Amino acid sequence: MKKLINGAGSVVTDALRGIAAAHPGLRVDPENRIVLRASGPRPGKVALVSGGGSGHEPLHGGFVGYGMLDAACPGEVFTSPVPDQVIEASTAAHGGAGVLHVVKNYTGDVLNFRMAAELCAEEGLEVASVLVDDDVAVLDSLHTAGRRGTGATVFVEKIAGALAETGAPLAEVARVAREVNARSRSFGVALSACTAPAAGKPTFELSEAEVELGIGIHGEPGRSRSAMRGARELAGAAVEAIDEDQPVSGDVLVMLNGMGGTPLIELYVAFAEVAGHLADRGARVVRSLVGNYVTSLDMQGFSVTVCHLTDELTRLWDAPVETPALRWGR
Amino acid sequence: MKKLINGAGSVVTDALRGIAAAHPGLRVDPENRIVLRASGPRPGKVALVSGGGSGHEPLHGGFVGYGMLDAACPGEVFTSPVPDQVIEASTAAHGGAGVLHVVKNYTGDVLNFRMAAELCAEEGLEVASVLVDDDVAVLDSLHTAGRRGTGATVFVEKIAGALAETGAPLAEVARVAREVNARSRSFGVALSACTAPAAGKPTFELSEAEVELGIGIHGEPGRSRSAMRGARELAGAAVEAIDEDQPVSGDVLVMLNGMGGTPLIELYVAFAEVAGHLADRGARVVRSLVGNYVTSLDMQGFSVTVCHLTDELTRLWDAPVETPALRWGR
Amino acid sequence: MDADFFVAWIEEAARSVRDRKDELTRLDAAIGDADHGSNLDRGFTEAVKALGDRRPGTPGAVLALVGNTLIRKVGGASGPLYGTAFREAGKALGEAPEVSAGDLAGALAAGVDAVRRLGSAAEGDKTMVDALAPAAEALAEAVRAAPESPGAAVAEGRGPAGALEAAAAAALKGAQATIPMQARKGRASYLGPRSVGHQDPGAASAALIVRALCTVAAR
Amino acid sequence: MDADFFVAWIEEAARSVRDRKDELTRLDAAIGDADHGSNLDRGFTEAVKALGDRRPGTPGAVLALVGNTLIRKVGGASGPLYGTAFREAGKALGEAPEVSAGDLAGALAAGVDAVRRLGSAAEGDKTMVDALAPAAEALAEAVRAAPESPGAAVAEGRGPAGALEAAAAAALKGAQATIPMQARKGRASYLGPRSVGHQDPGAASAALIVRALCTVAAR
Ligand SMILES: Nc1ncnc2c1ncn2[C@@H]1O[C@H](COP(=O)(O)OP(=O)(O)O)[C@@H](O)[C@H]1O
Ligand SMILES: Nc1ncnc2c1ncn2[C@@H]1O[C@H](COP(=O)(O)OP(=O)(O)O)[C@@H](O)[C@H]1O
Ligand SMILES: [Mg+2]
Ligand SMILES: [Mg+2]
Ligand SMILES: [Mg+2]
Ligand SMILES: [Mg+2]
Repeated sequence: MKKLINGAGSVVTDALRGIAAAHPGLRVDPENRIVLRASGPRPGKVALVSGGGSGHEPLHGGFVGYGMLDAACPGEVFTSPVPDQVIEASTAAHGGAGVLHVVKNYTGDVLNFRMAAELCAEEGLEVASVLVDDDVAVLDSLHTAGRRGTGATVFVEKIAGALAETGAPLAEVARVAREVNARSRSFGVALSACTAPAAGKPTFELSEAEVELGIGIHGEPGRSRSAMRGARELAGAAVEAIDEDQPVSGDVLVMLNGMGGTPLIELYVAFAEVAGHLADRGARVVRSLVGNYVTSLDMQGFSVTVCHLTDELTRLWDAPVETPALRWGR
Repeated sequence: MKKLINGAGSVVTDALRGIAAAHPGLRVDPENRIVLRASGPRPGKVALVSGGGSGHEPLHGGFVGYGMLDAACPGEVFTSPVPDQVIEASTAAHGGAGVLHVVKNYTGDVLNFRMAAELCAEEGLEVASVLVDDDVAVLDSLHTAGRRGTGATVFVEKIAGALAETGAPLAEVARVAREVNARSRSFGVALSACTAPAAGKPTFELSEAEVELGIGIHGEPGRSRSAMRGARELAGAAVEAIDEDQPVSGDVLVMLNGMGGTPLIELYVAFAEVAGHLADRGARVVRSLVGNYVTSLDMQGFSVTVCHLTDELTRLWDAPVETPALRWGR
Repeated sequence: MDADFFVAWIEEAARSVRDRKDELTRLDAAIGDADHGSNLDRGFTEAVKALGDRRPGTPGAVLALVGNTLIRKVGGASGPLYGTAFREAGKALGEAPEVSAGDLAGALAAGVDAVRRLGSAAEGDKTMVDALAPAAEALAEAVRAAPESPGAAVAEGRGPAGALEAAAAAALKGAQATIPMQARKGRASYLGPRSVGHQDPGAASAALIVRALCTVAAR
Repeated sequence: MDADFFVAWIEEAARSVRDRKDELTRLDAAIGDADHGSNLDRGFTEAVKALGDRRPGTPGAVLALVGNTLIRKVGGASGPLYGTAFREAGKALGEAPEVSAGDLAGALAAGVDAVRRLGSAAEGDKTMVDALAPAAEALAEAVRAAPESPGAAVAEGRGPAGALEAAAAAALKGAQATIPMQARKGRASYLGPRSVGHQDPGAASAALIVRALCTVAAR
């Protein structure tokens, strides 16, 4: 697997230089590995800070900007950031109204953000955390680390970001973030594994006749392997898994997310099928995203995230946003 | 190579259903295979119509909307649309002020659009055409079909679309479209070939140690094969080829385009290098796009497009646009 | 040769293109974009359908319908080129209900000329012209050598079937002669010297189509 | 054992992790995300550098610096877990310039407890705890069996080096015992039953780190 990089060791820093060069609306600190709004913190506004391993671009740096995140801290590829980054980002983004950490539920992210939050608190910074854990492929039981956070992260960051922009207090922003997470479910399917630059070869092997169902976003194998099928059947498997966990109904926001190596034409094919399966179950797709939003390096495949909307959530979803990866209304 | 499709025969129609489901701002006619603005033609506005083979998504359907195209007609995968589609699209998009066909310079596109234009003219529709031919990998001589149209198509459609939105007459819109093309140059590099659904296997074979330099967007091999190198060197090869053809200088708009199978983190790495090479040559990147805009199915690789800006072009680039793939200012 | 003969030709061409679809696509993958087989298969399938639906009554009308269908259904470079060739060939046949080998030779020449004009391609450019032009010449030559006397000529192998055999052989030879050429037209021209060593897919399909004519005449 | 001994331990651990980096990554690729080797290599390399720069004077200060460095440089799950383990172990050693095998046993136990608390992991969950806990117990046991009389104990193979050998063996056994387990913590837990049949990468690295302690003591 060839990679368009200068070397496995510098990929995160090199990409940060590219992000800095491409987006004048961002202030990138490659040294400390944080991405901030160029406009600086807005006094009185709750600051949203997120982060996680790299390799999921545009998550999270691509969601920094008006109406969404105030700062992102990218770790090494697939490795959660260290507490220093989170503290640095929180301090730099803080506008005097507290900081919301949006944390995807992985042991590493949880521990590093927790440590950072404790140290922030010691410094007198008010921090709340919301845990994103939307992946129905993982059984949510005492026998696991709990569900993974995947696609719903985009919804949480967008919707909570919109509320923060209105000047809402930290508790309110955290409340809506948790509500989005509670109303969202995801499921992913891989047609091929991804290759981490440092590993140099795919994390698992899949034949031409197989797919992995219930994959995460770190190249880990899924819950089960199954025969390769058409887009309609694979989309059906994803919708069914989501529906079994949280029956789909009413107005929904849907993301058909590419894992990084699947071309847009195929994502549209899959989205048509997802929309069809949802309609069959009586849900109405009223808002949607189709594209690469929470990727897993060069993995081929897709994930589906369904969020059950309320009037408030729809309104906040529609509010203006201006980030590299999501932009409307300004 | 697995594909997330229902079958090679239905991929274009299936994708069009997905586009229709995802974008309420578009009106998709899957029967006639045309994509229009849902708002309908605007009286007195020049209509921009483009099209070409499918497999390059978001090109062209993803660029239909306010400030850019009025209609797109996608052909089969890598196959130019038929004249009927172009006529249908032109007629439906026509707002009484004439139609501009934006045509990428490929024999098939040229012939089919020409036939359509002739038939439109017979029906009394005023049509002008602009040919996009920005790819410096192809020698522009009598011994070729001329240069291919690639990345500059996005710039032409955006900038001419912005001018059309102001109510400018057809001749003016065509003039600025030709100017953008004349000021733009592209060069592409493939790390892997793509696989057309109907062909079922890659159009060429590349070992882990090789890259193709000067590739087009249809899976055709490039001008030459060379040893795999780092992002810095590959970006350097692209910038050098462009610079040799049209020396880079002044304020430039740059697109670092992914070919469909390369993850965003790598595109940012490459963009940092392109920006560096351009700076070394005294050019200043004042506007940019990094992402998948003119793809070649699942090909891994990138292309660089450089446009030498004028004040007028910068102003038109910055003007509001609201399409699935490009959106700002509204 | 009447309308039925021409319908039979197109049906045979469609069969042959379908049989060789993957090979045509493979040739196109090497120096183009891997769609020539599906393009022509789609086009000829639609043409056969259109002929079945509309059953035109003259050779000229058959070819006109085929040409229009190819233009309306194929796309790419080959759609307009083949489509125009059939349309112009049909025009050359006028409205006669029966045509001679000489008429056919004239029609083929008209078709080739149309491709040359539309594609600005000359022989040696590594395109379908390299198969079509020699086929048209061979046919004209054979017809000149054995003027219309069906019985005798056919017996000597120089009637329509014999003449068409010569045309088919010339087309095949022309198609194979594209292998060492460097392309100057179409997508393959982007490859420059790297286009050398591969047969042009359009020339290969042209040879199939001319061969189909001969197969039907020999029945 | 003084500060130099502990610095030597970390240097040896860093060497060992670097040597086995690819293997650790391979284990993590099977049931995780293929970064454990690079994570620990980065962390221990930085720890060695920090020790070289700051040269802390007591065993406790050495371990505290190592722990802080791991937390500041590794990320992922293993950064905070190993980092906290070293910090807590360092705290347990206090400010003494020299520590006994008994002190070390207490420190290791404190480190393991910290991992258990932070990760809410118990033995059998298929984590580093499955290597660390038996190592801590074996060390405590060996120290209890041969109370502090350096000369004699070392001769019998039950002094620091002997006790540490027992700990290293227990860690390795514990790591290997994770193979048949189904993971209940960390990334591997997402795989459910599919996590069975693979060694936990964190348990494997824990065994390396304990082994390094023994290697240095045996010098
Ligand atoms: N300018 C031209 N003149 C004549 N024939 C051409 C020309 N350009 C292309 N062709 C023919 O068309 C063939 C390719 O057809 P096809 O693959 O269906 O279209 P496309 O190149 O658009 O994918 C070529 O092999 C060649 O024979
Ligand atoms: N909750 C936990 N308690 C104890 N150890 C854990 C826990 N979660 C993970 N680990 C350990 O961490 C190791 C993985 O470390 P590493 O790969 O560096 O981090 P990540 O899983 O974030 O990629 C696992 O093999 C396991 O031993
Ligand atoms: Mg990790
Ligand atoms: Mg084509
Ligand atoms: Mg072709
Ligand atoms: Mg890991």
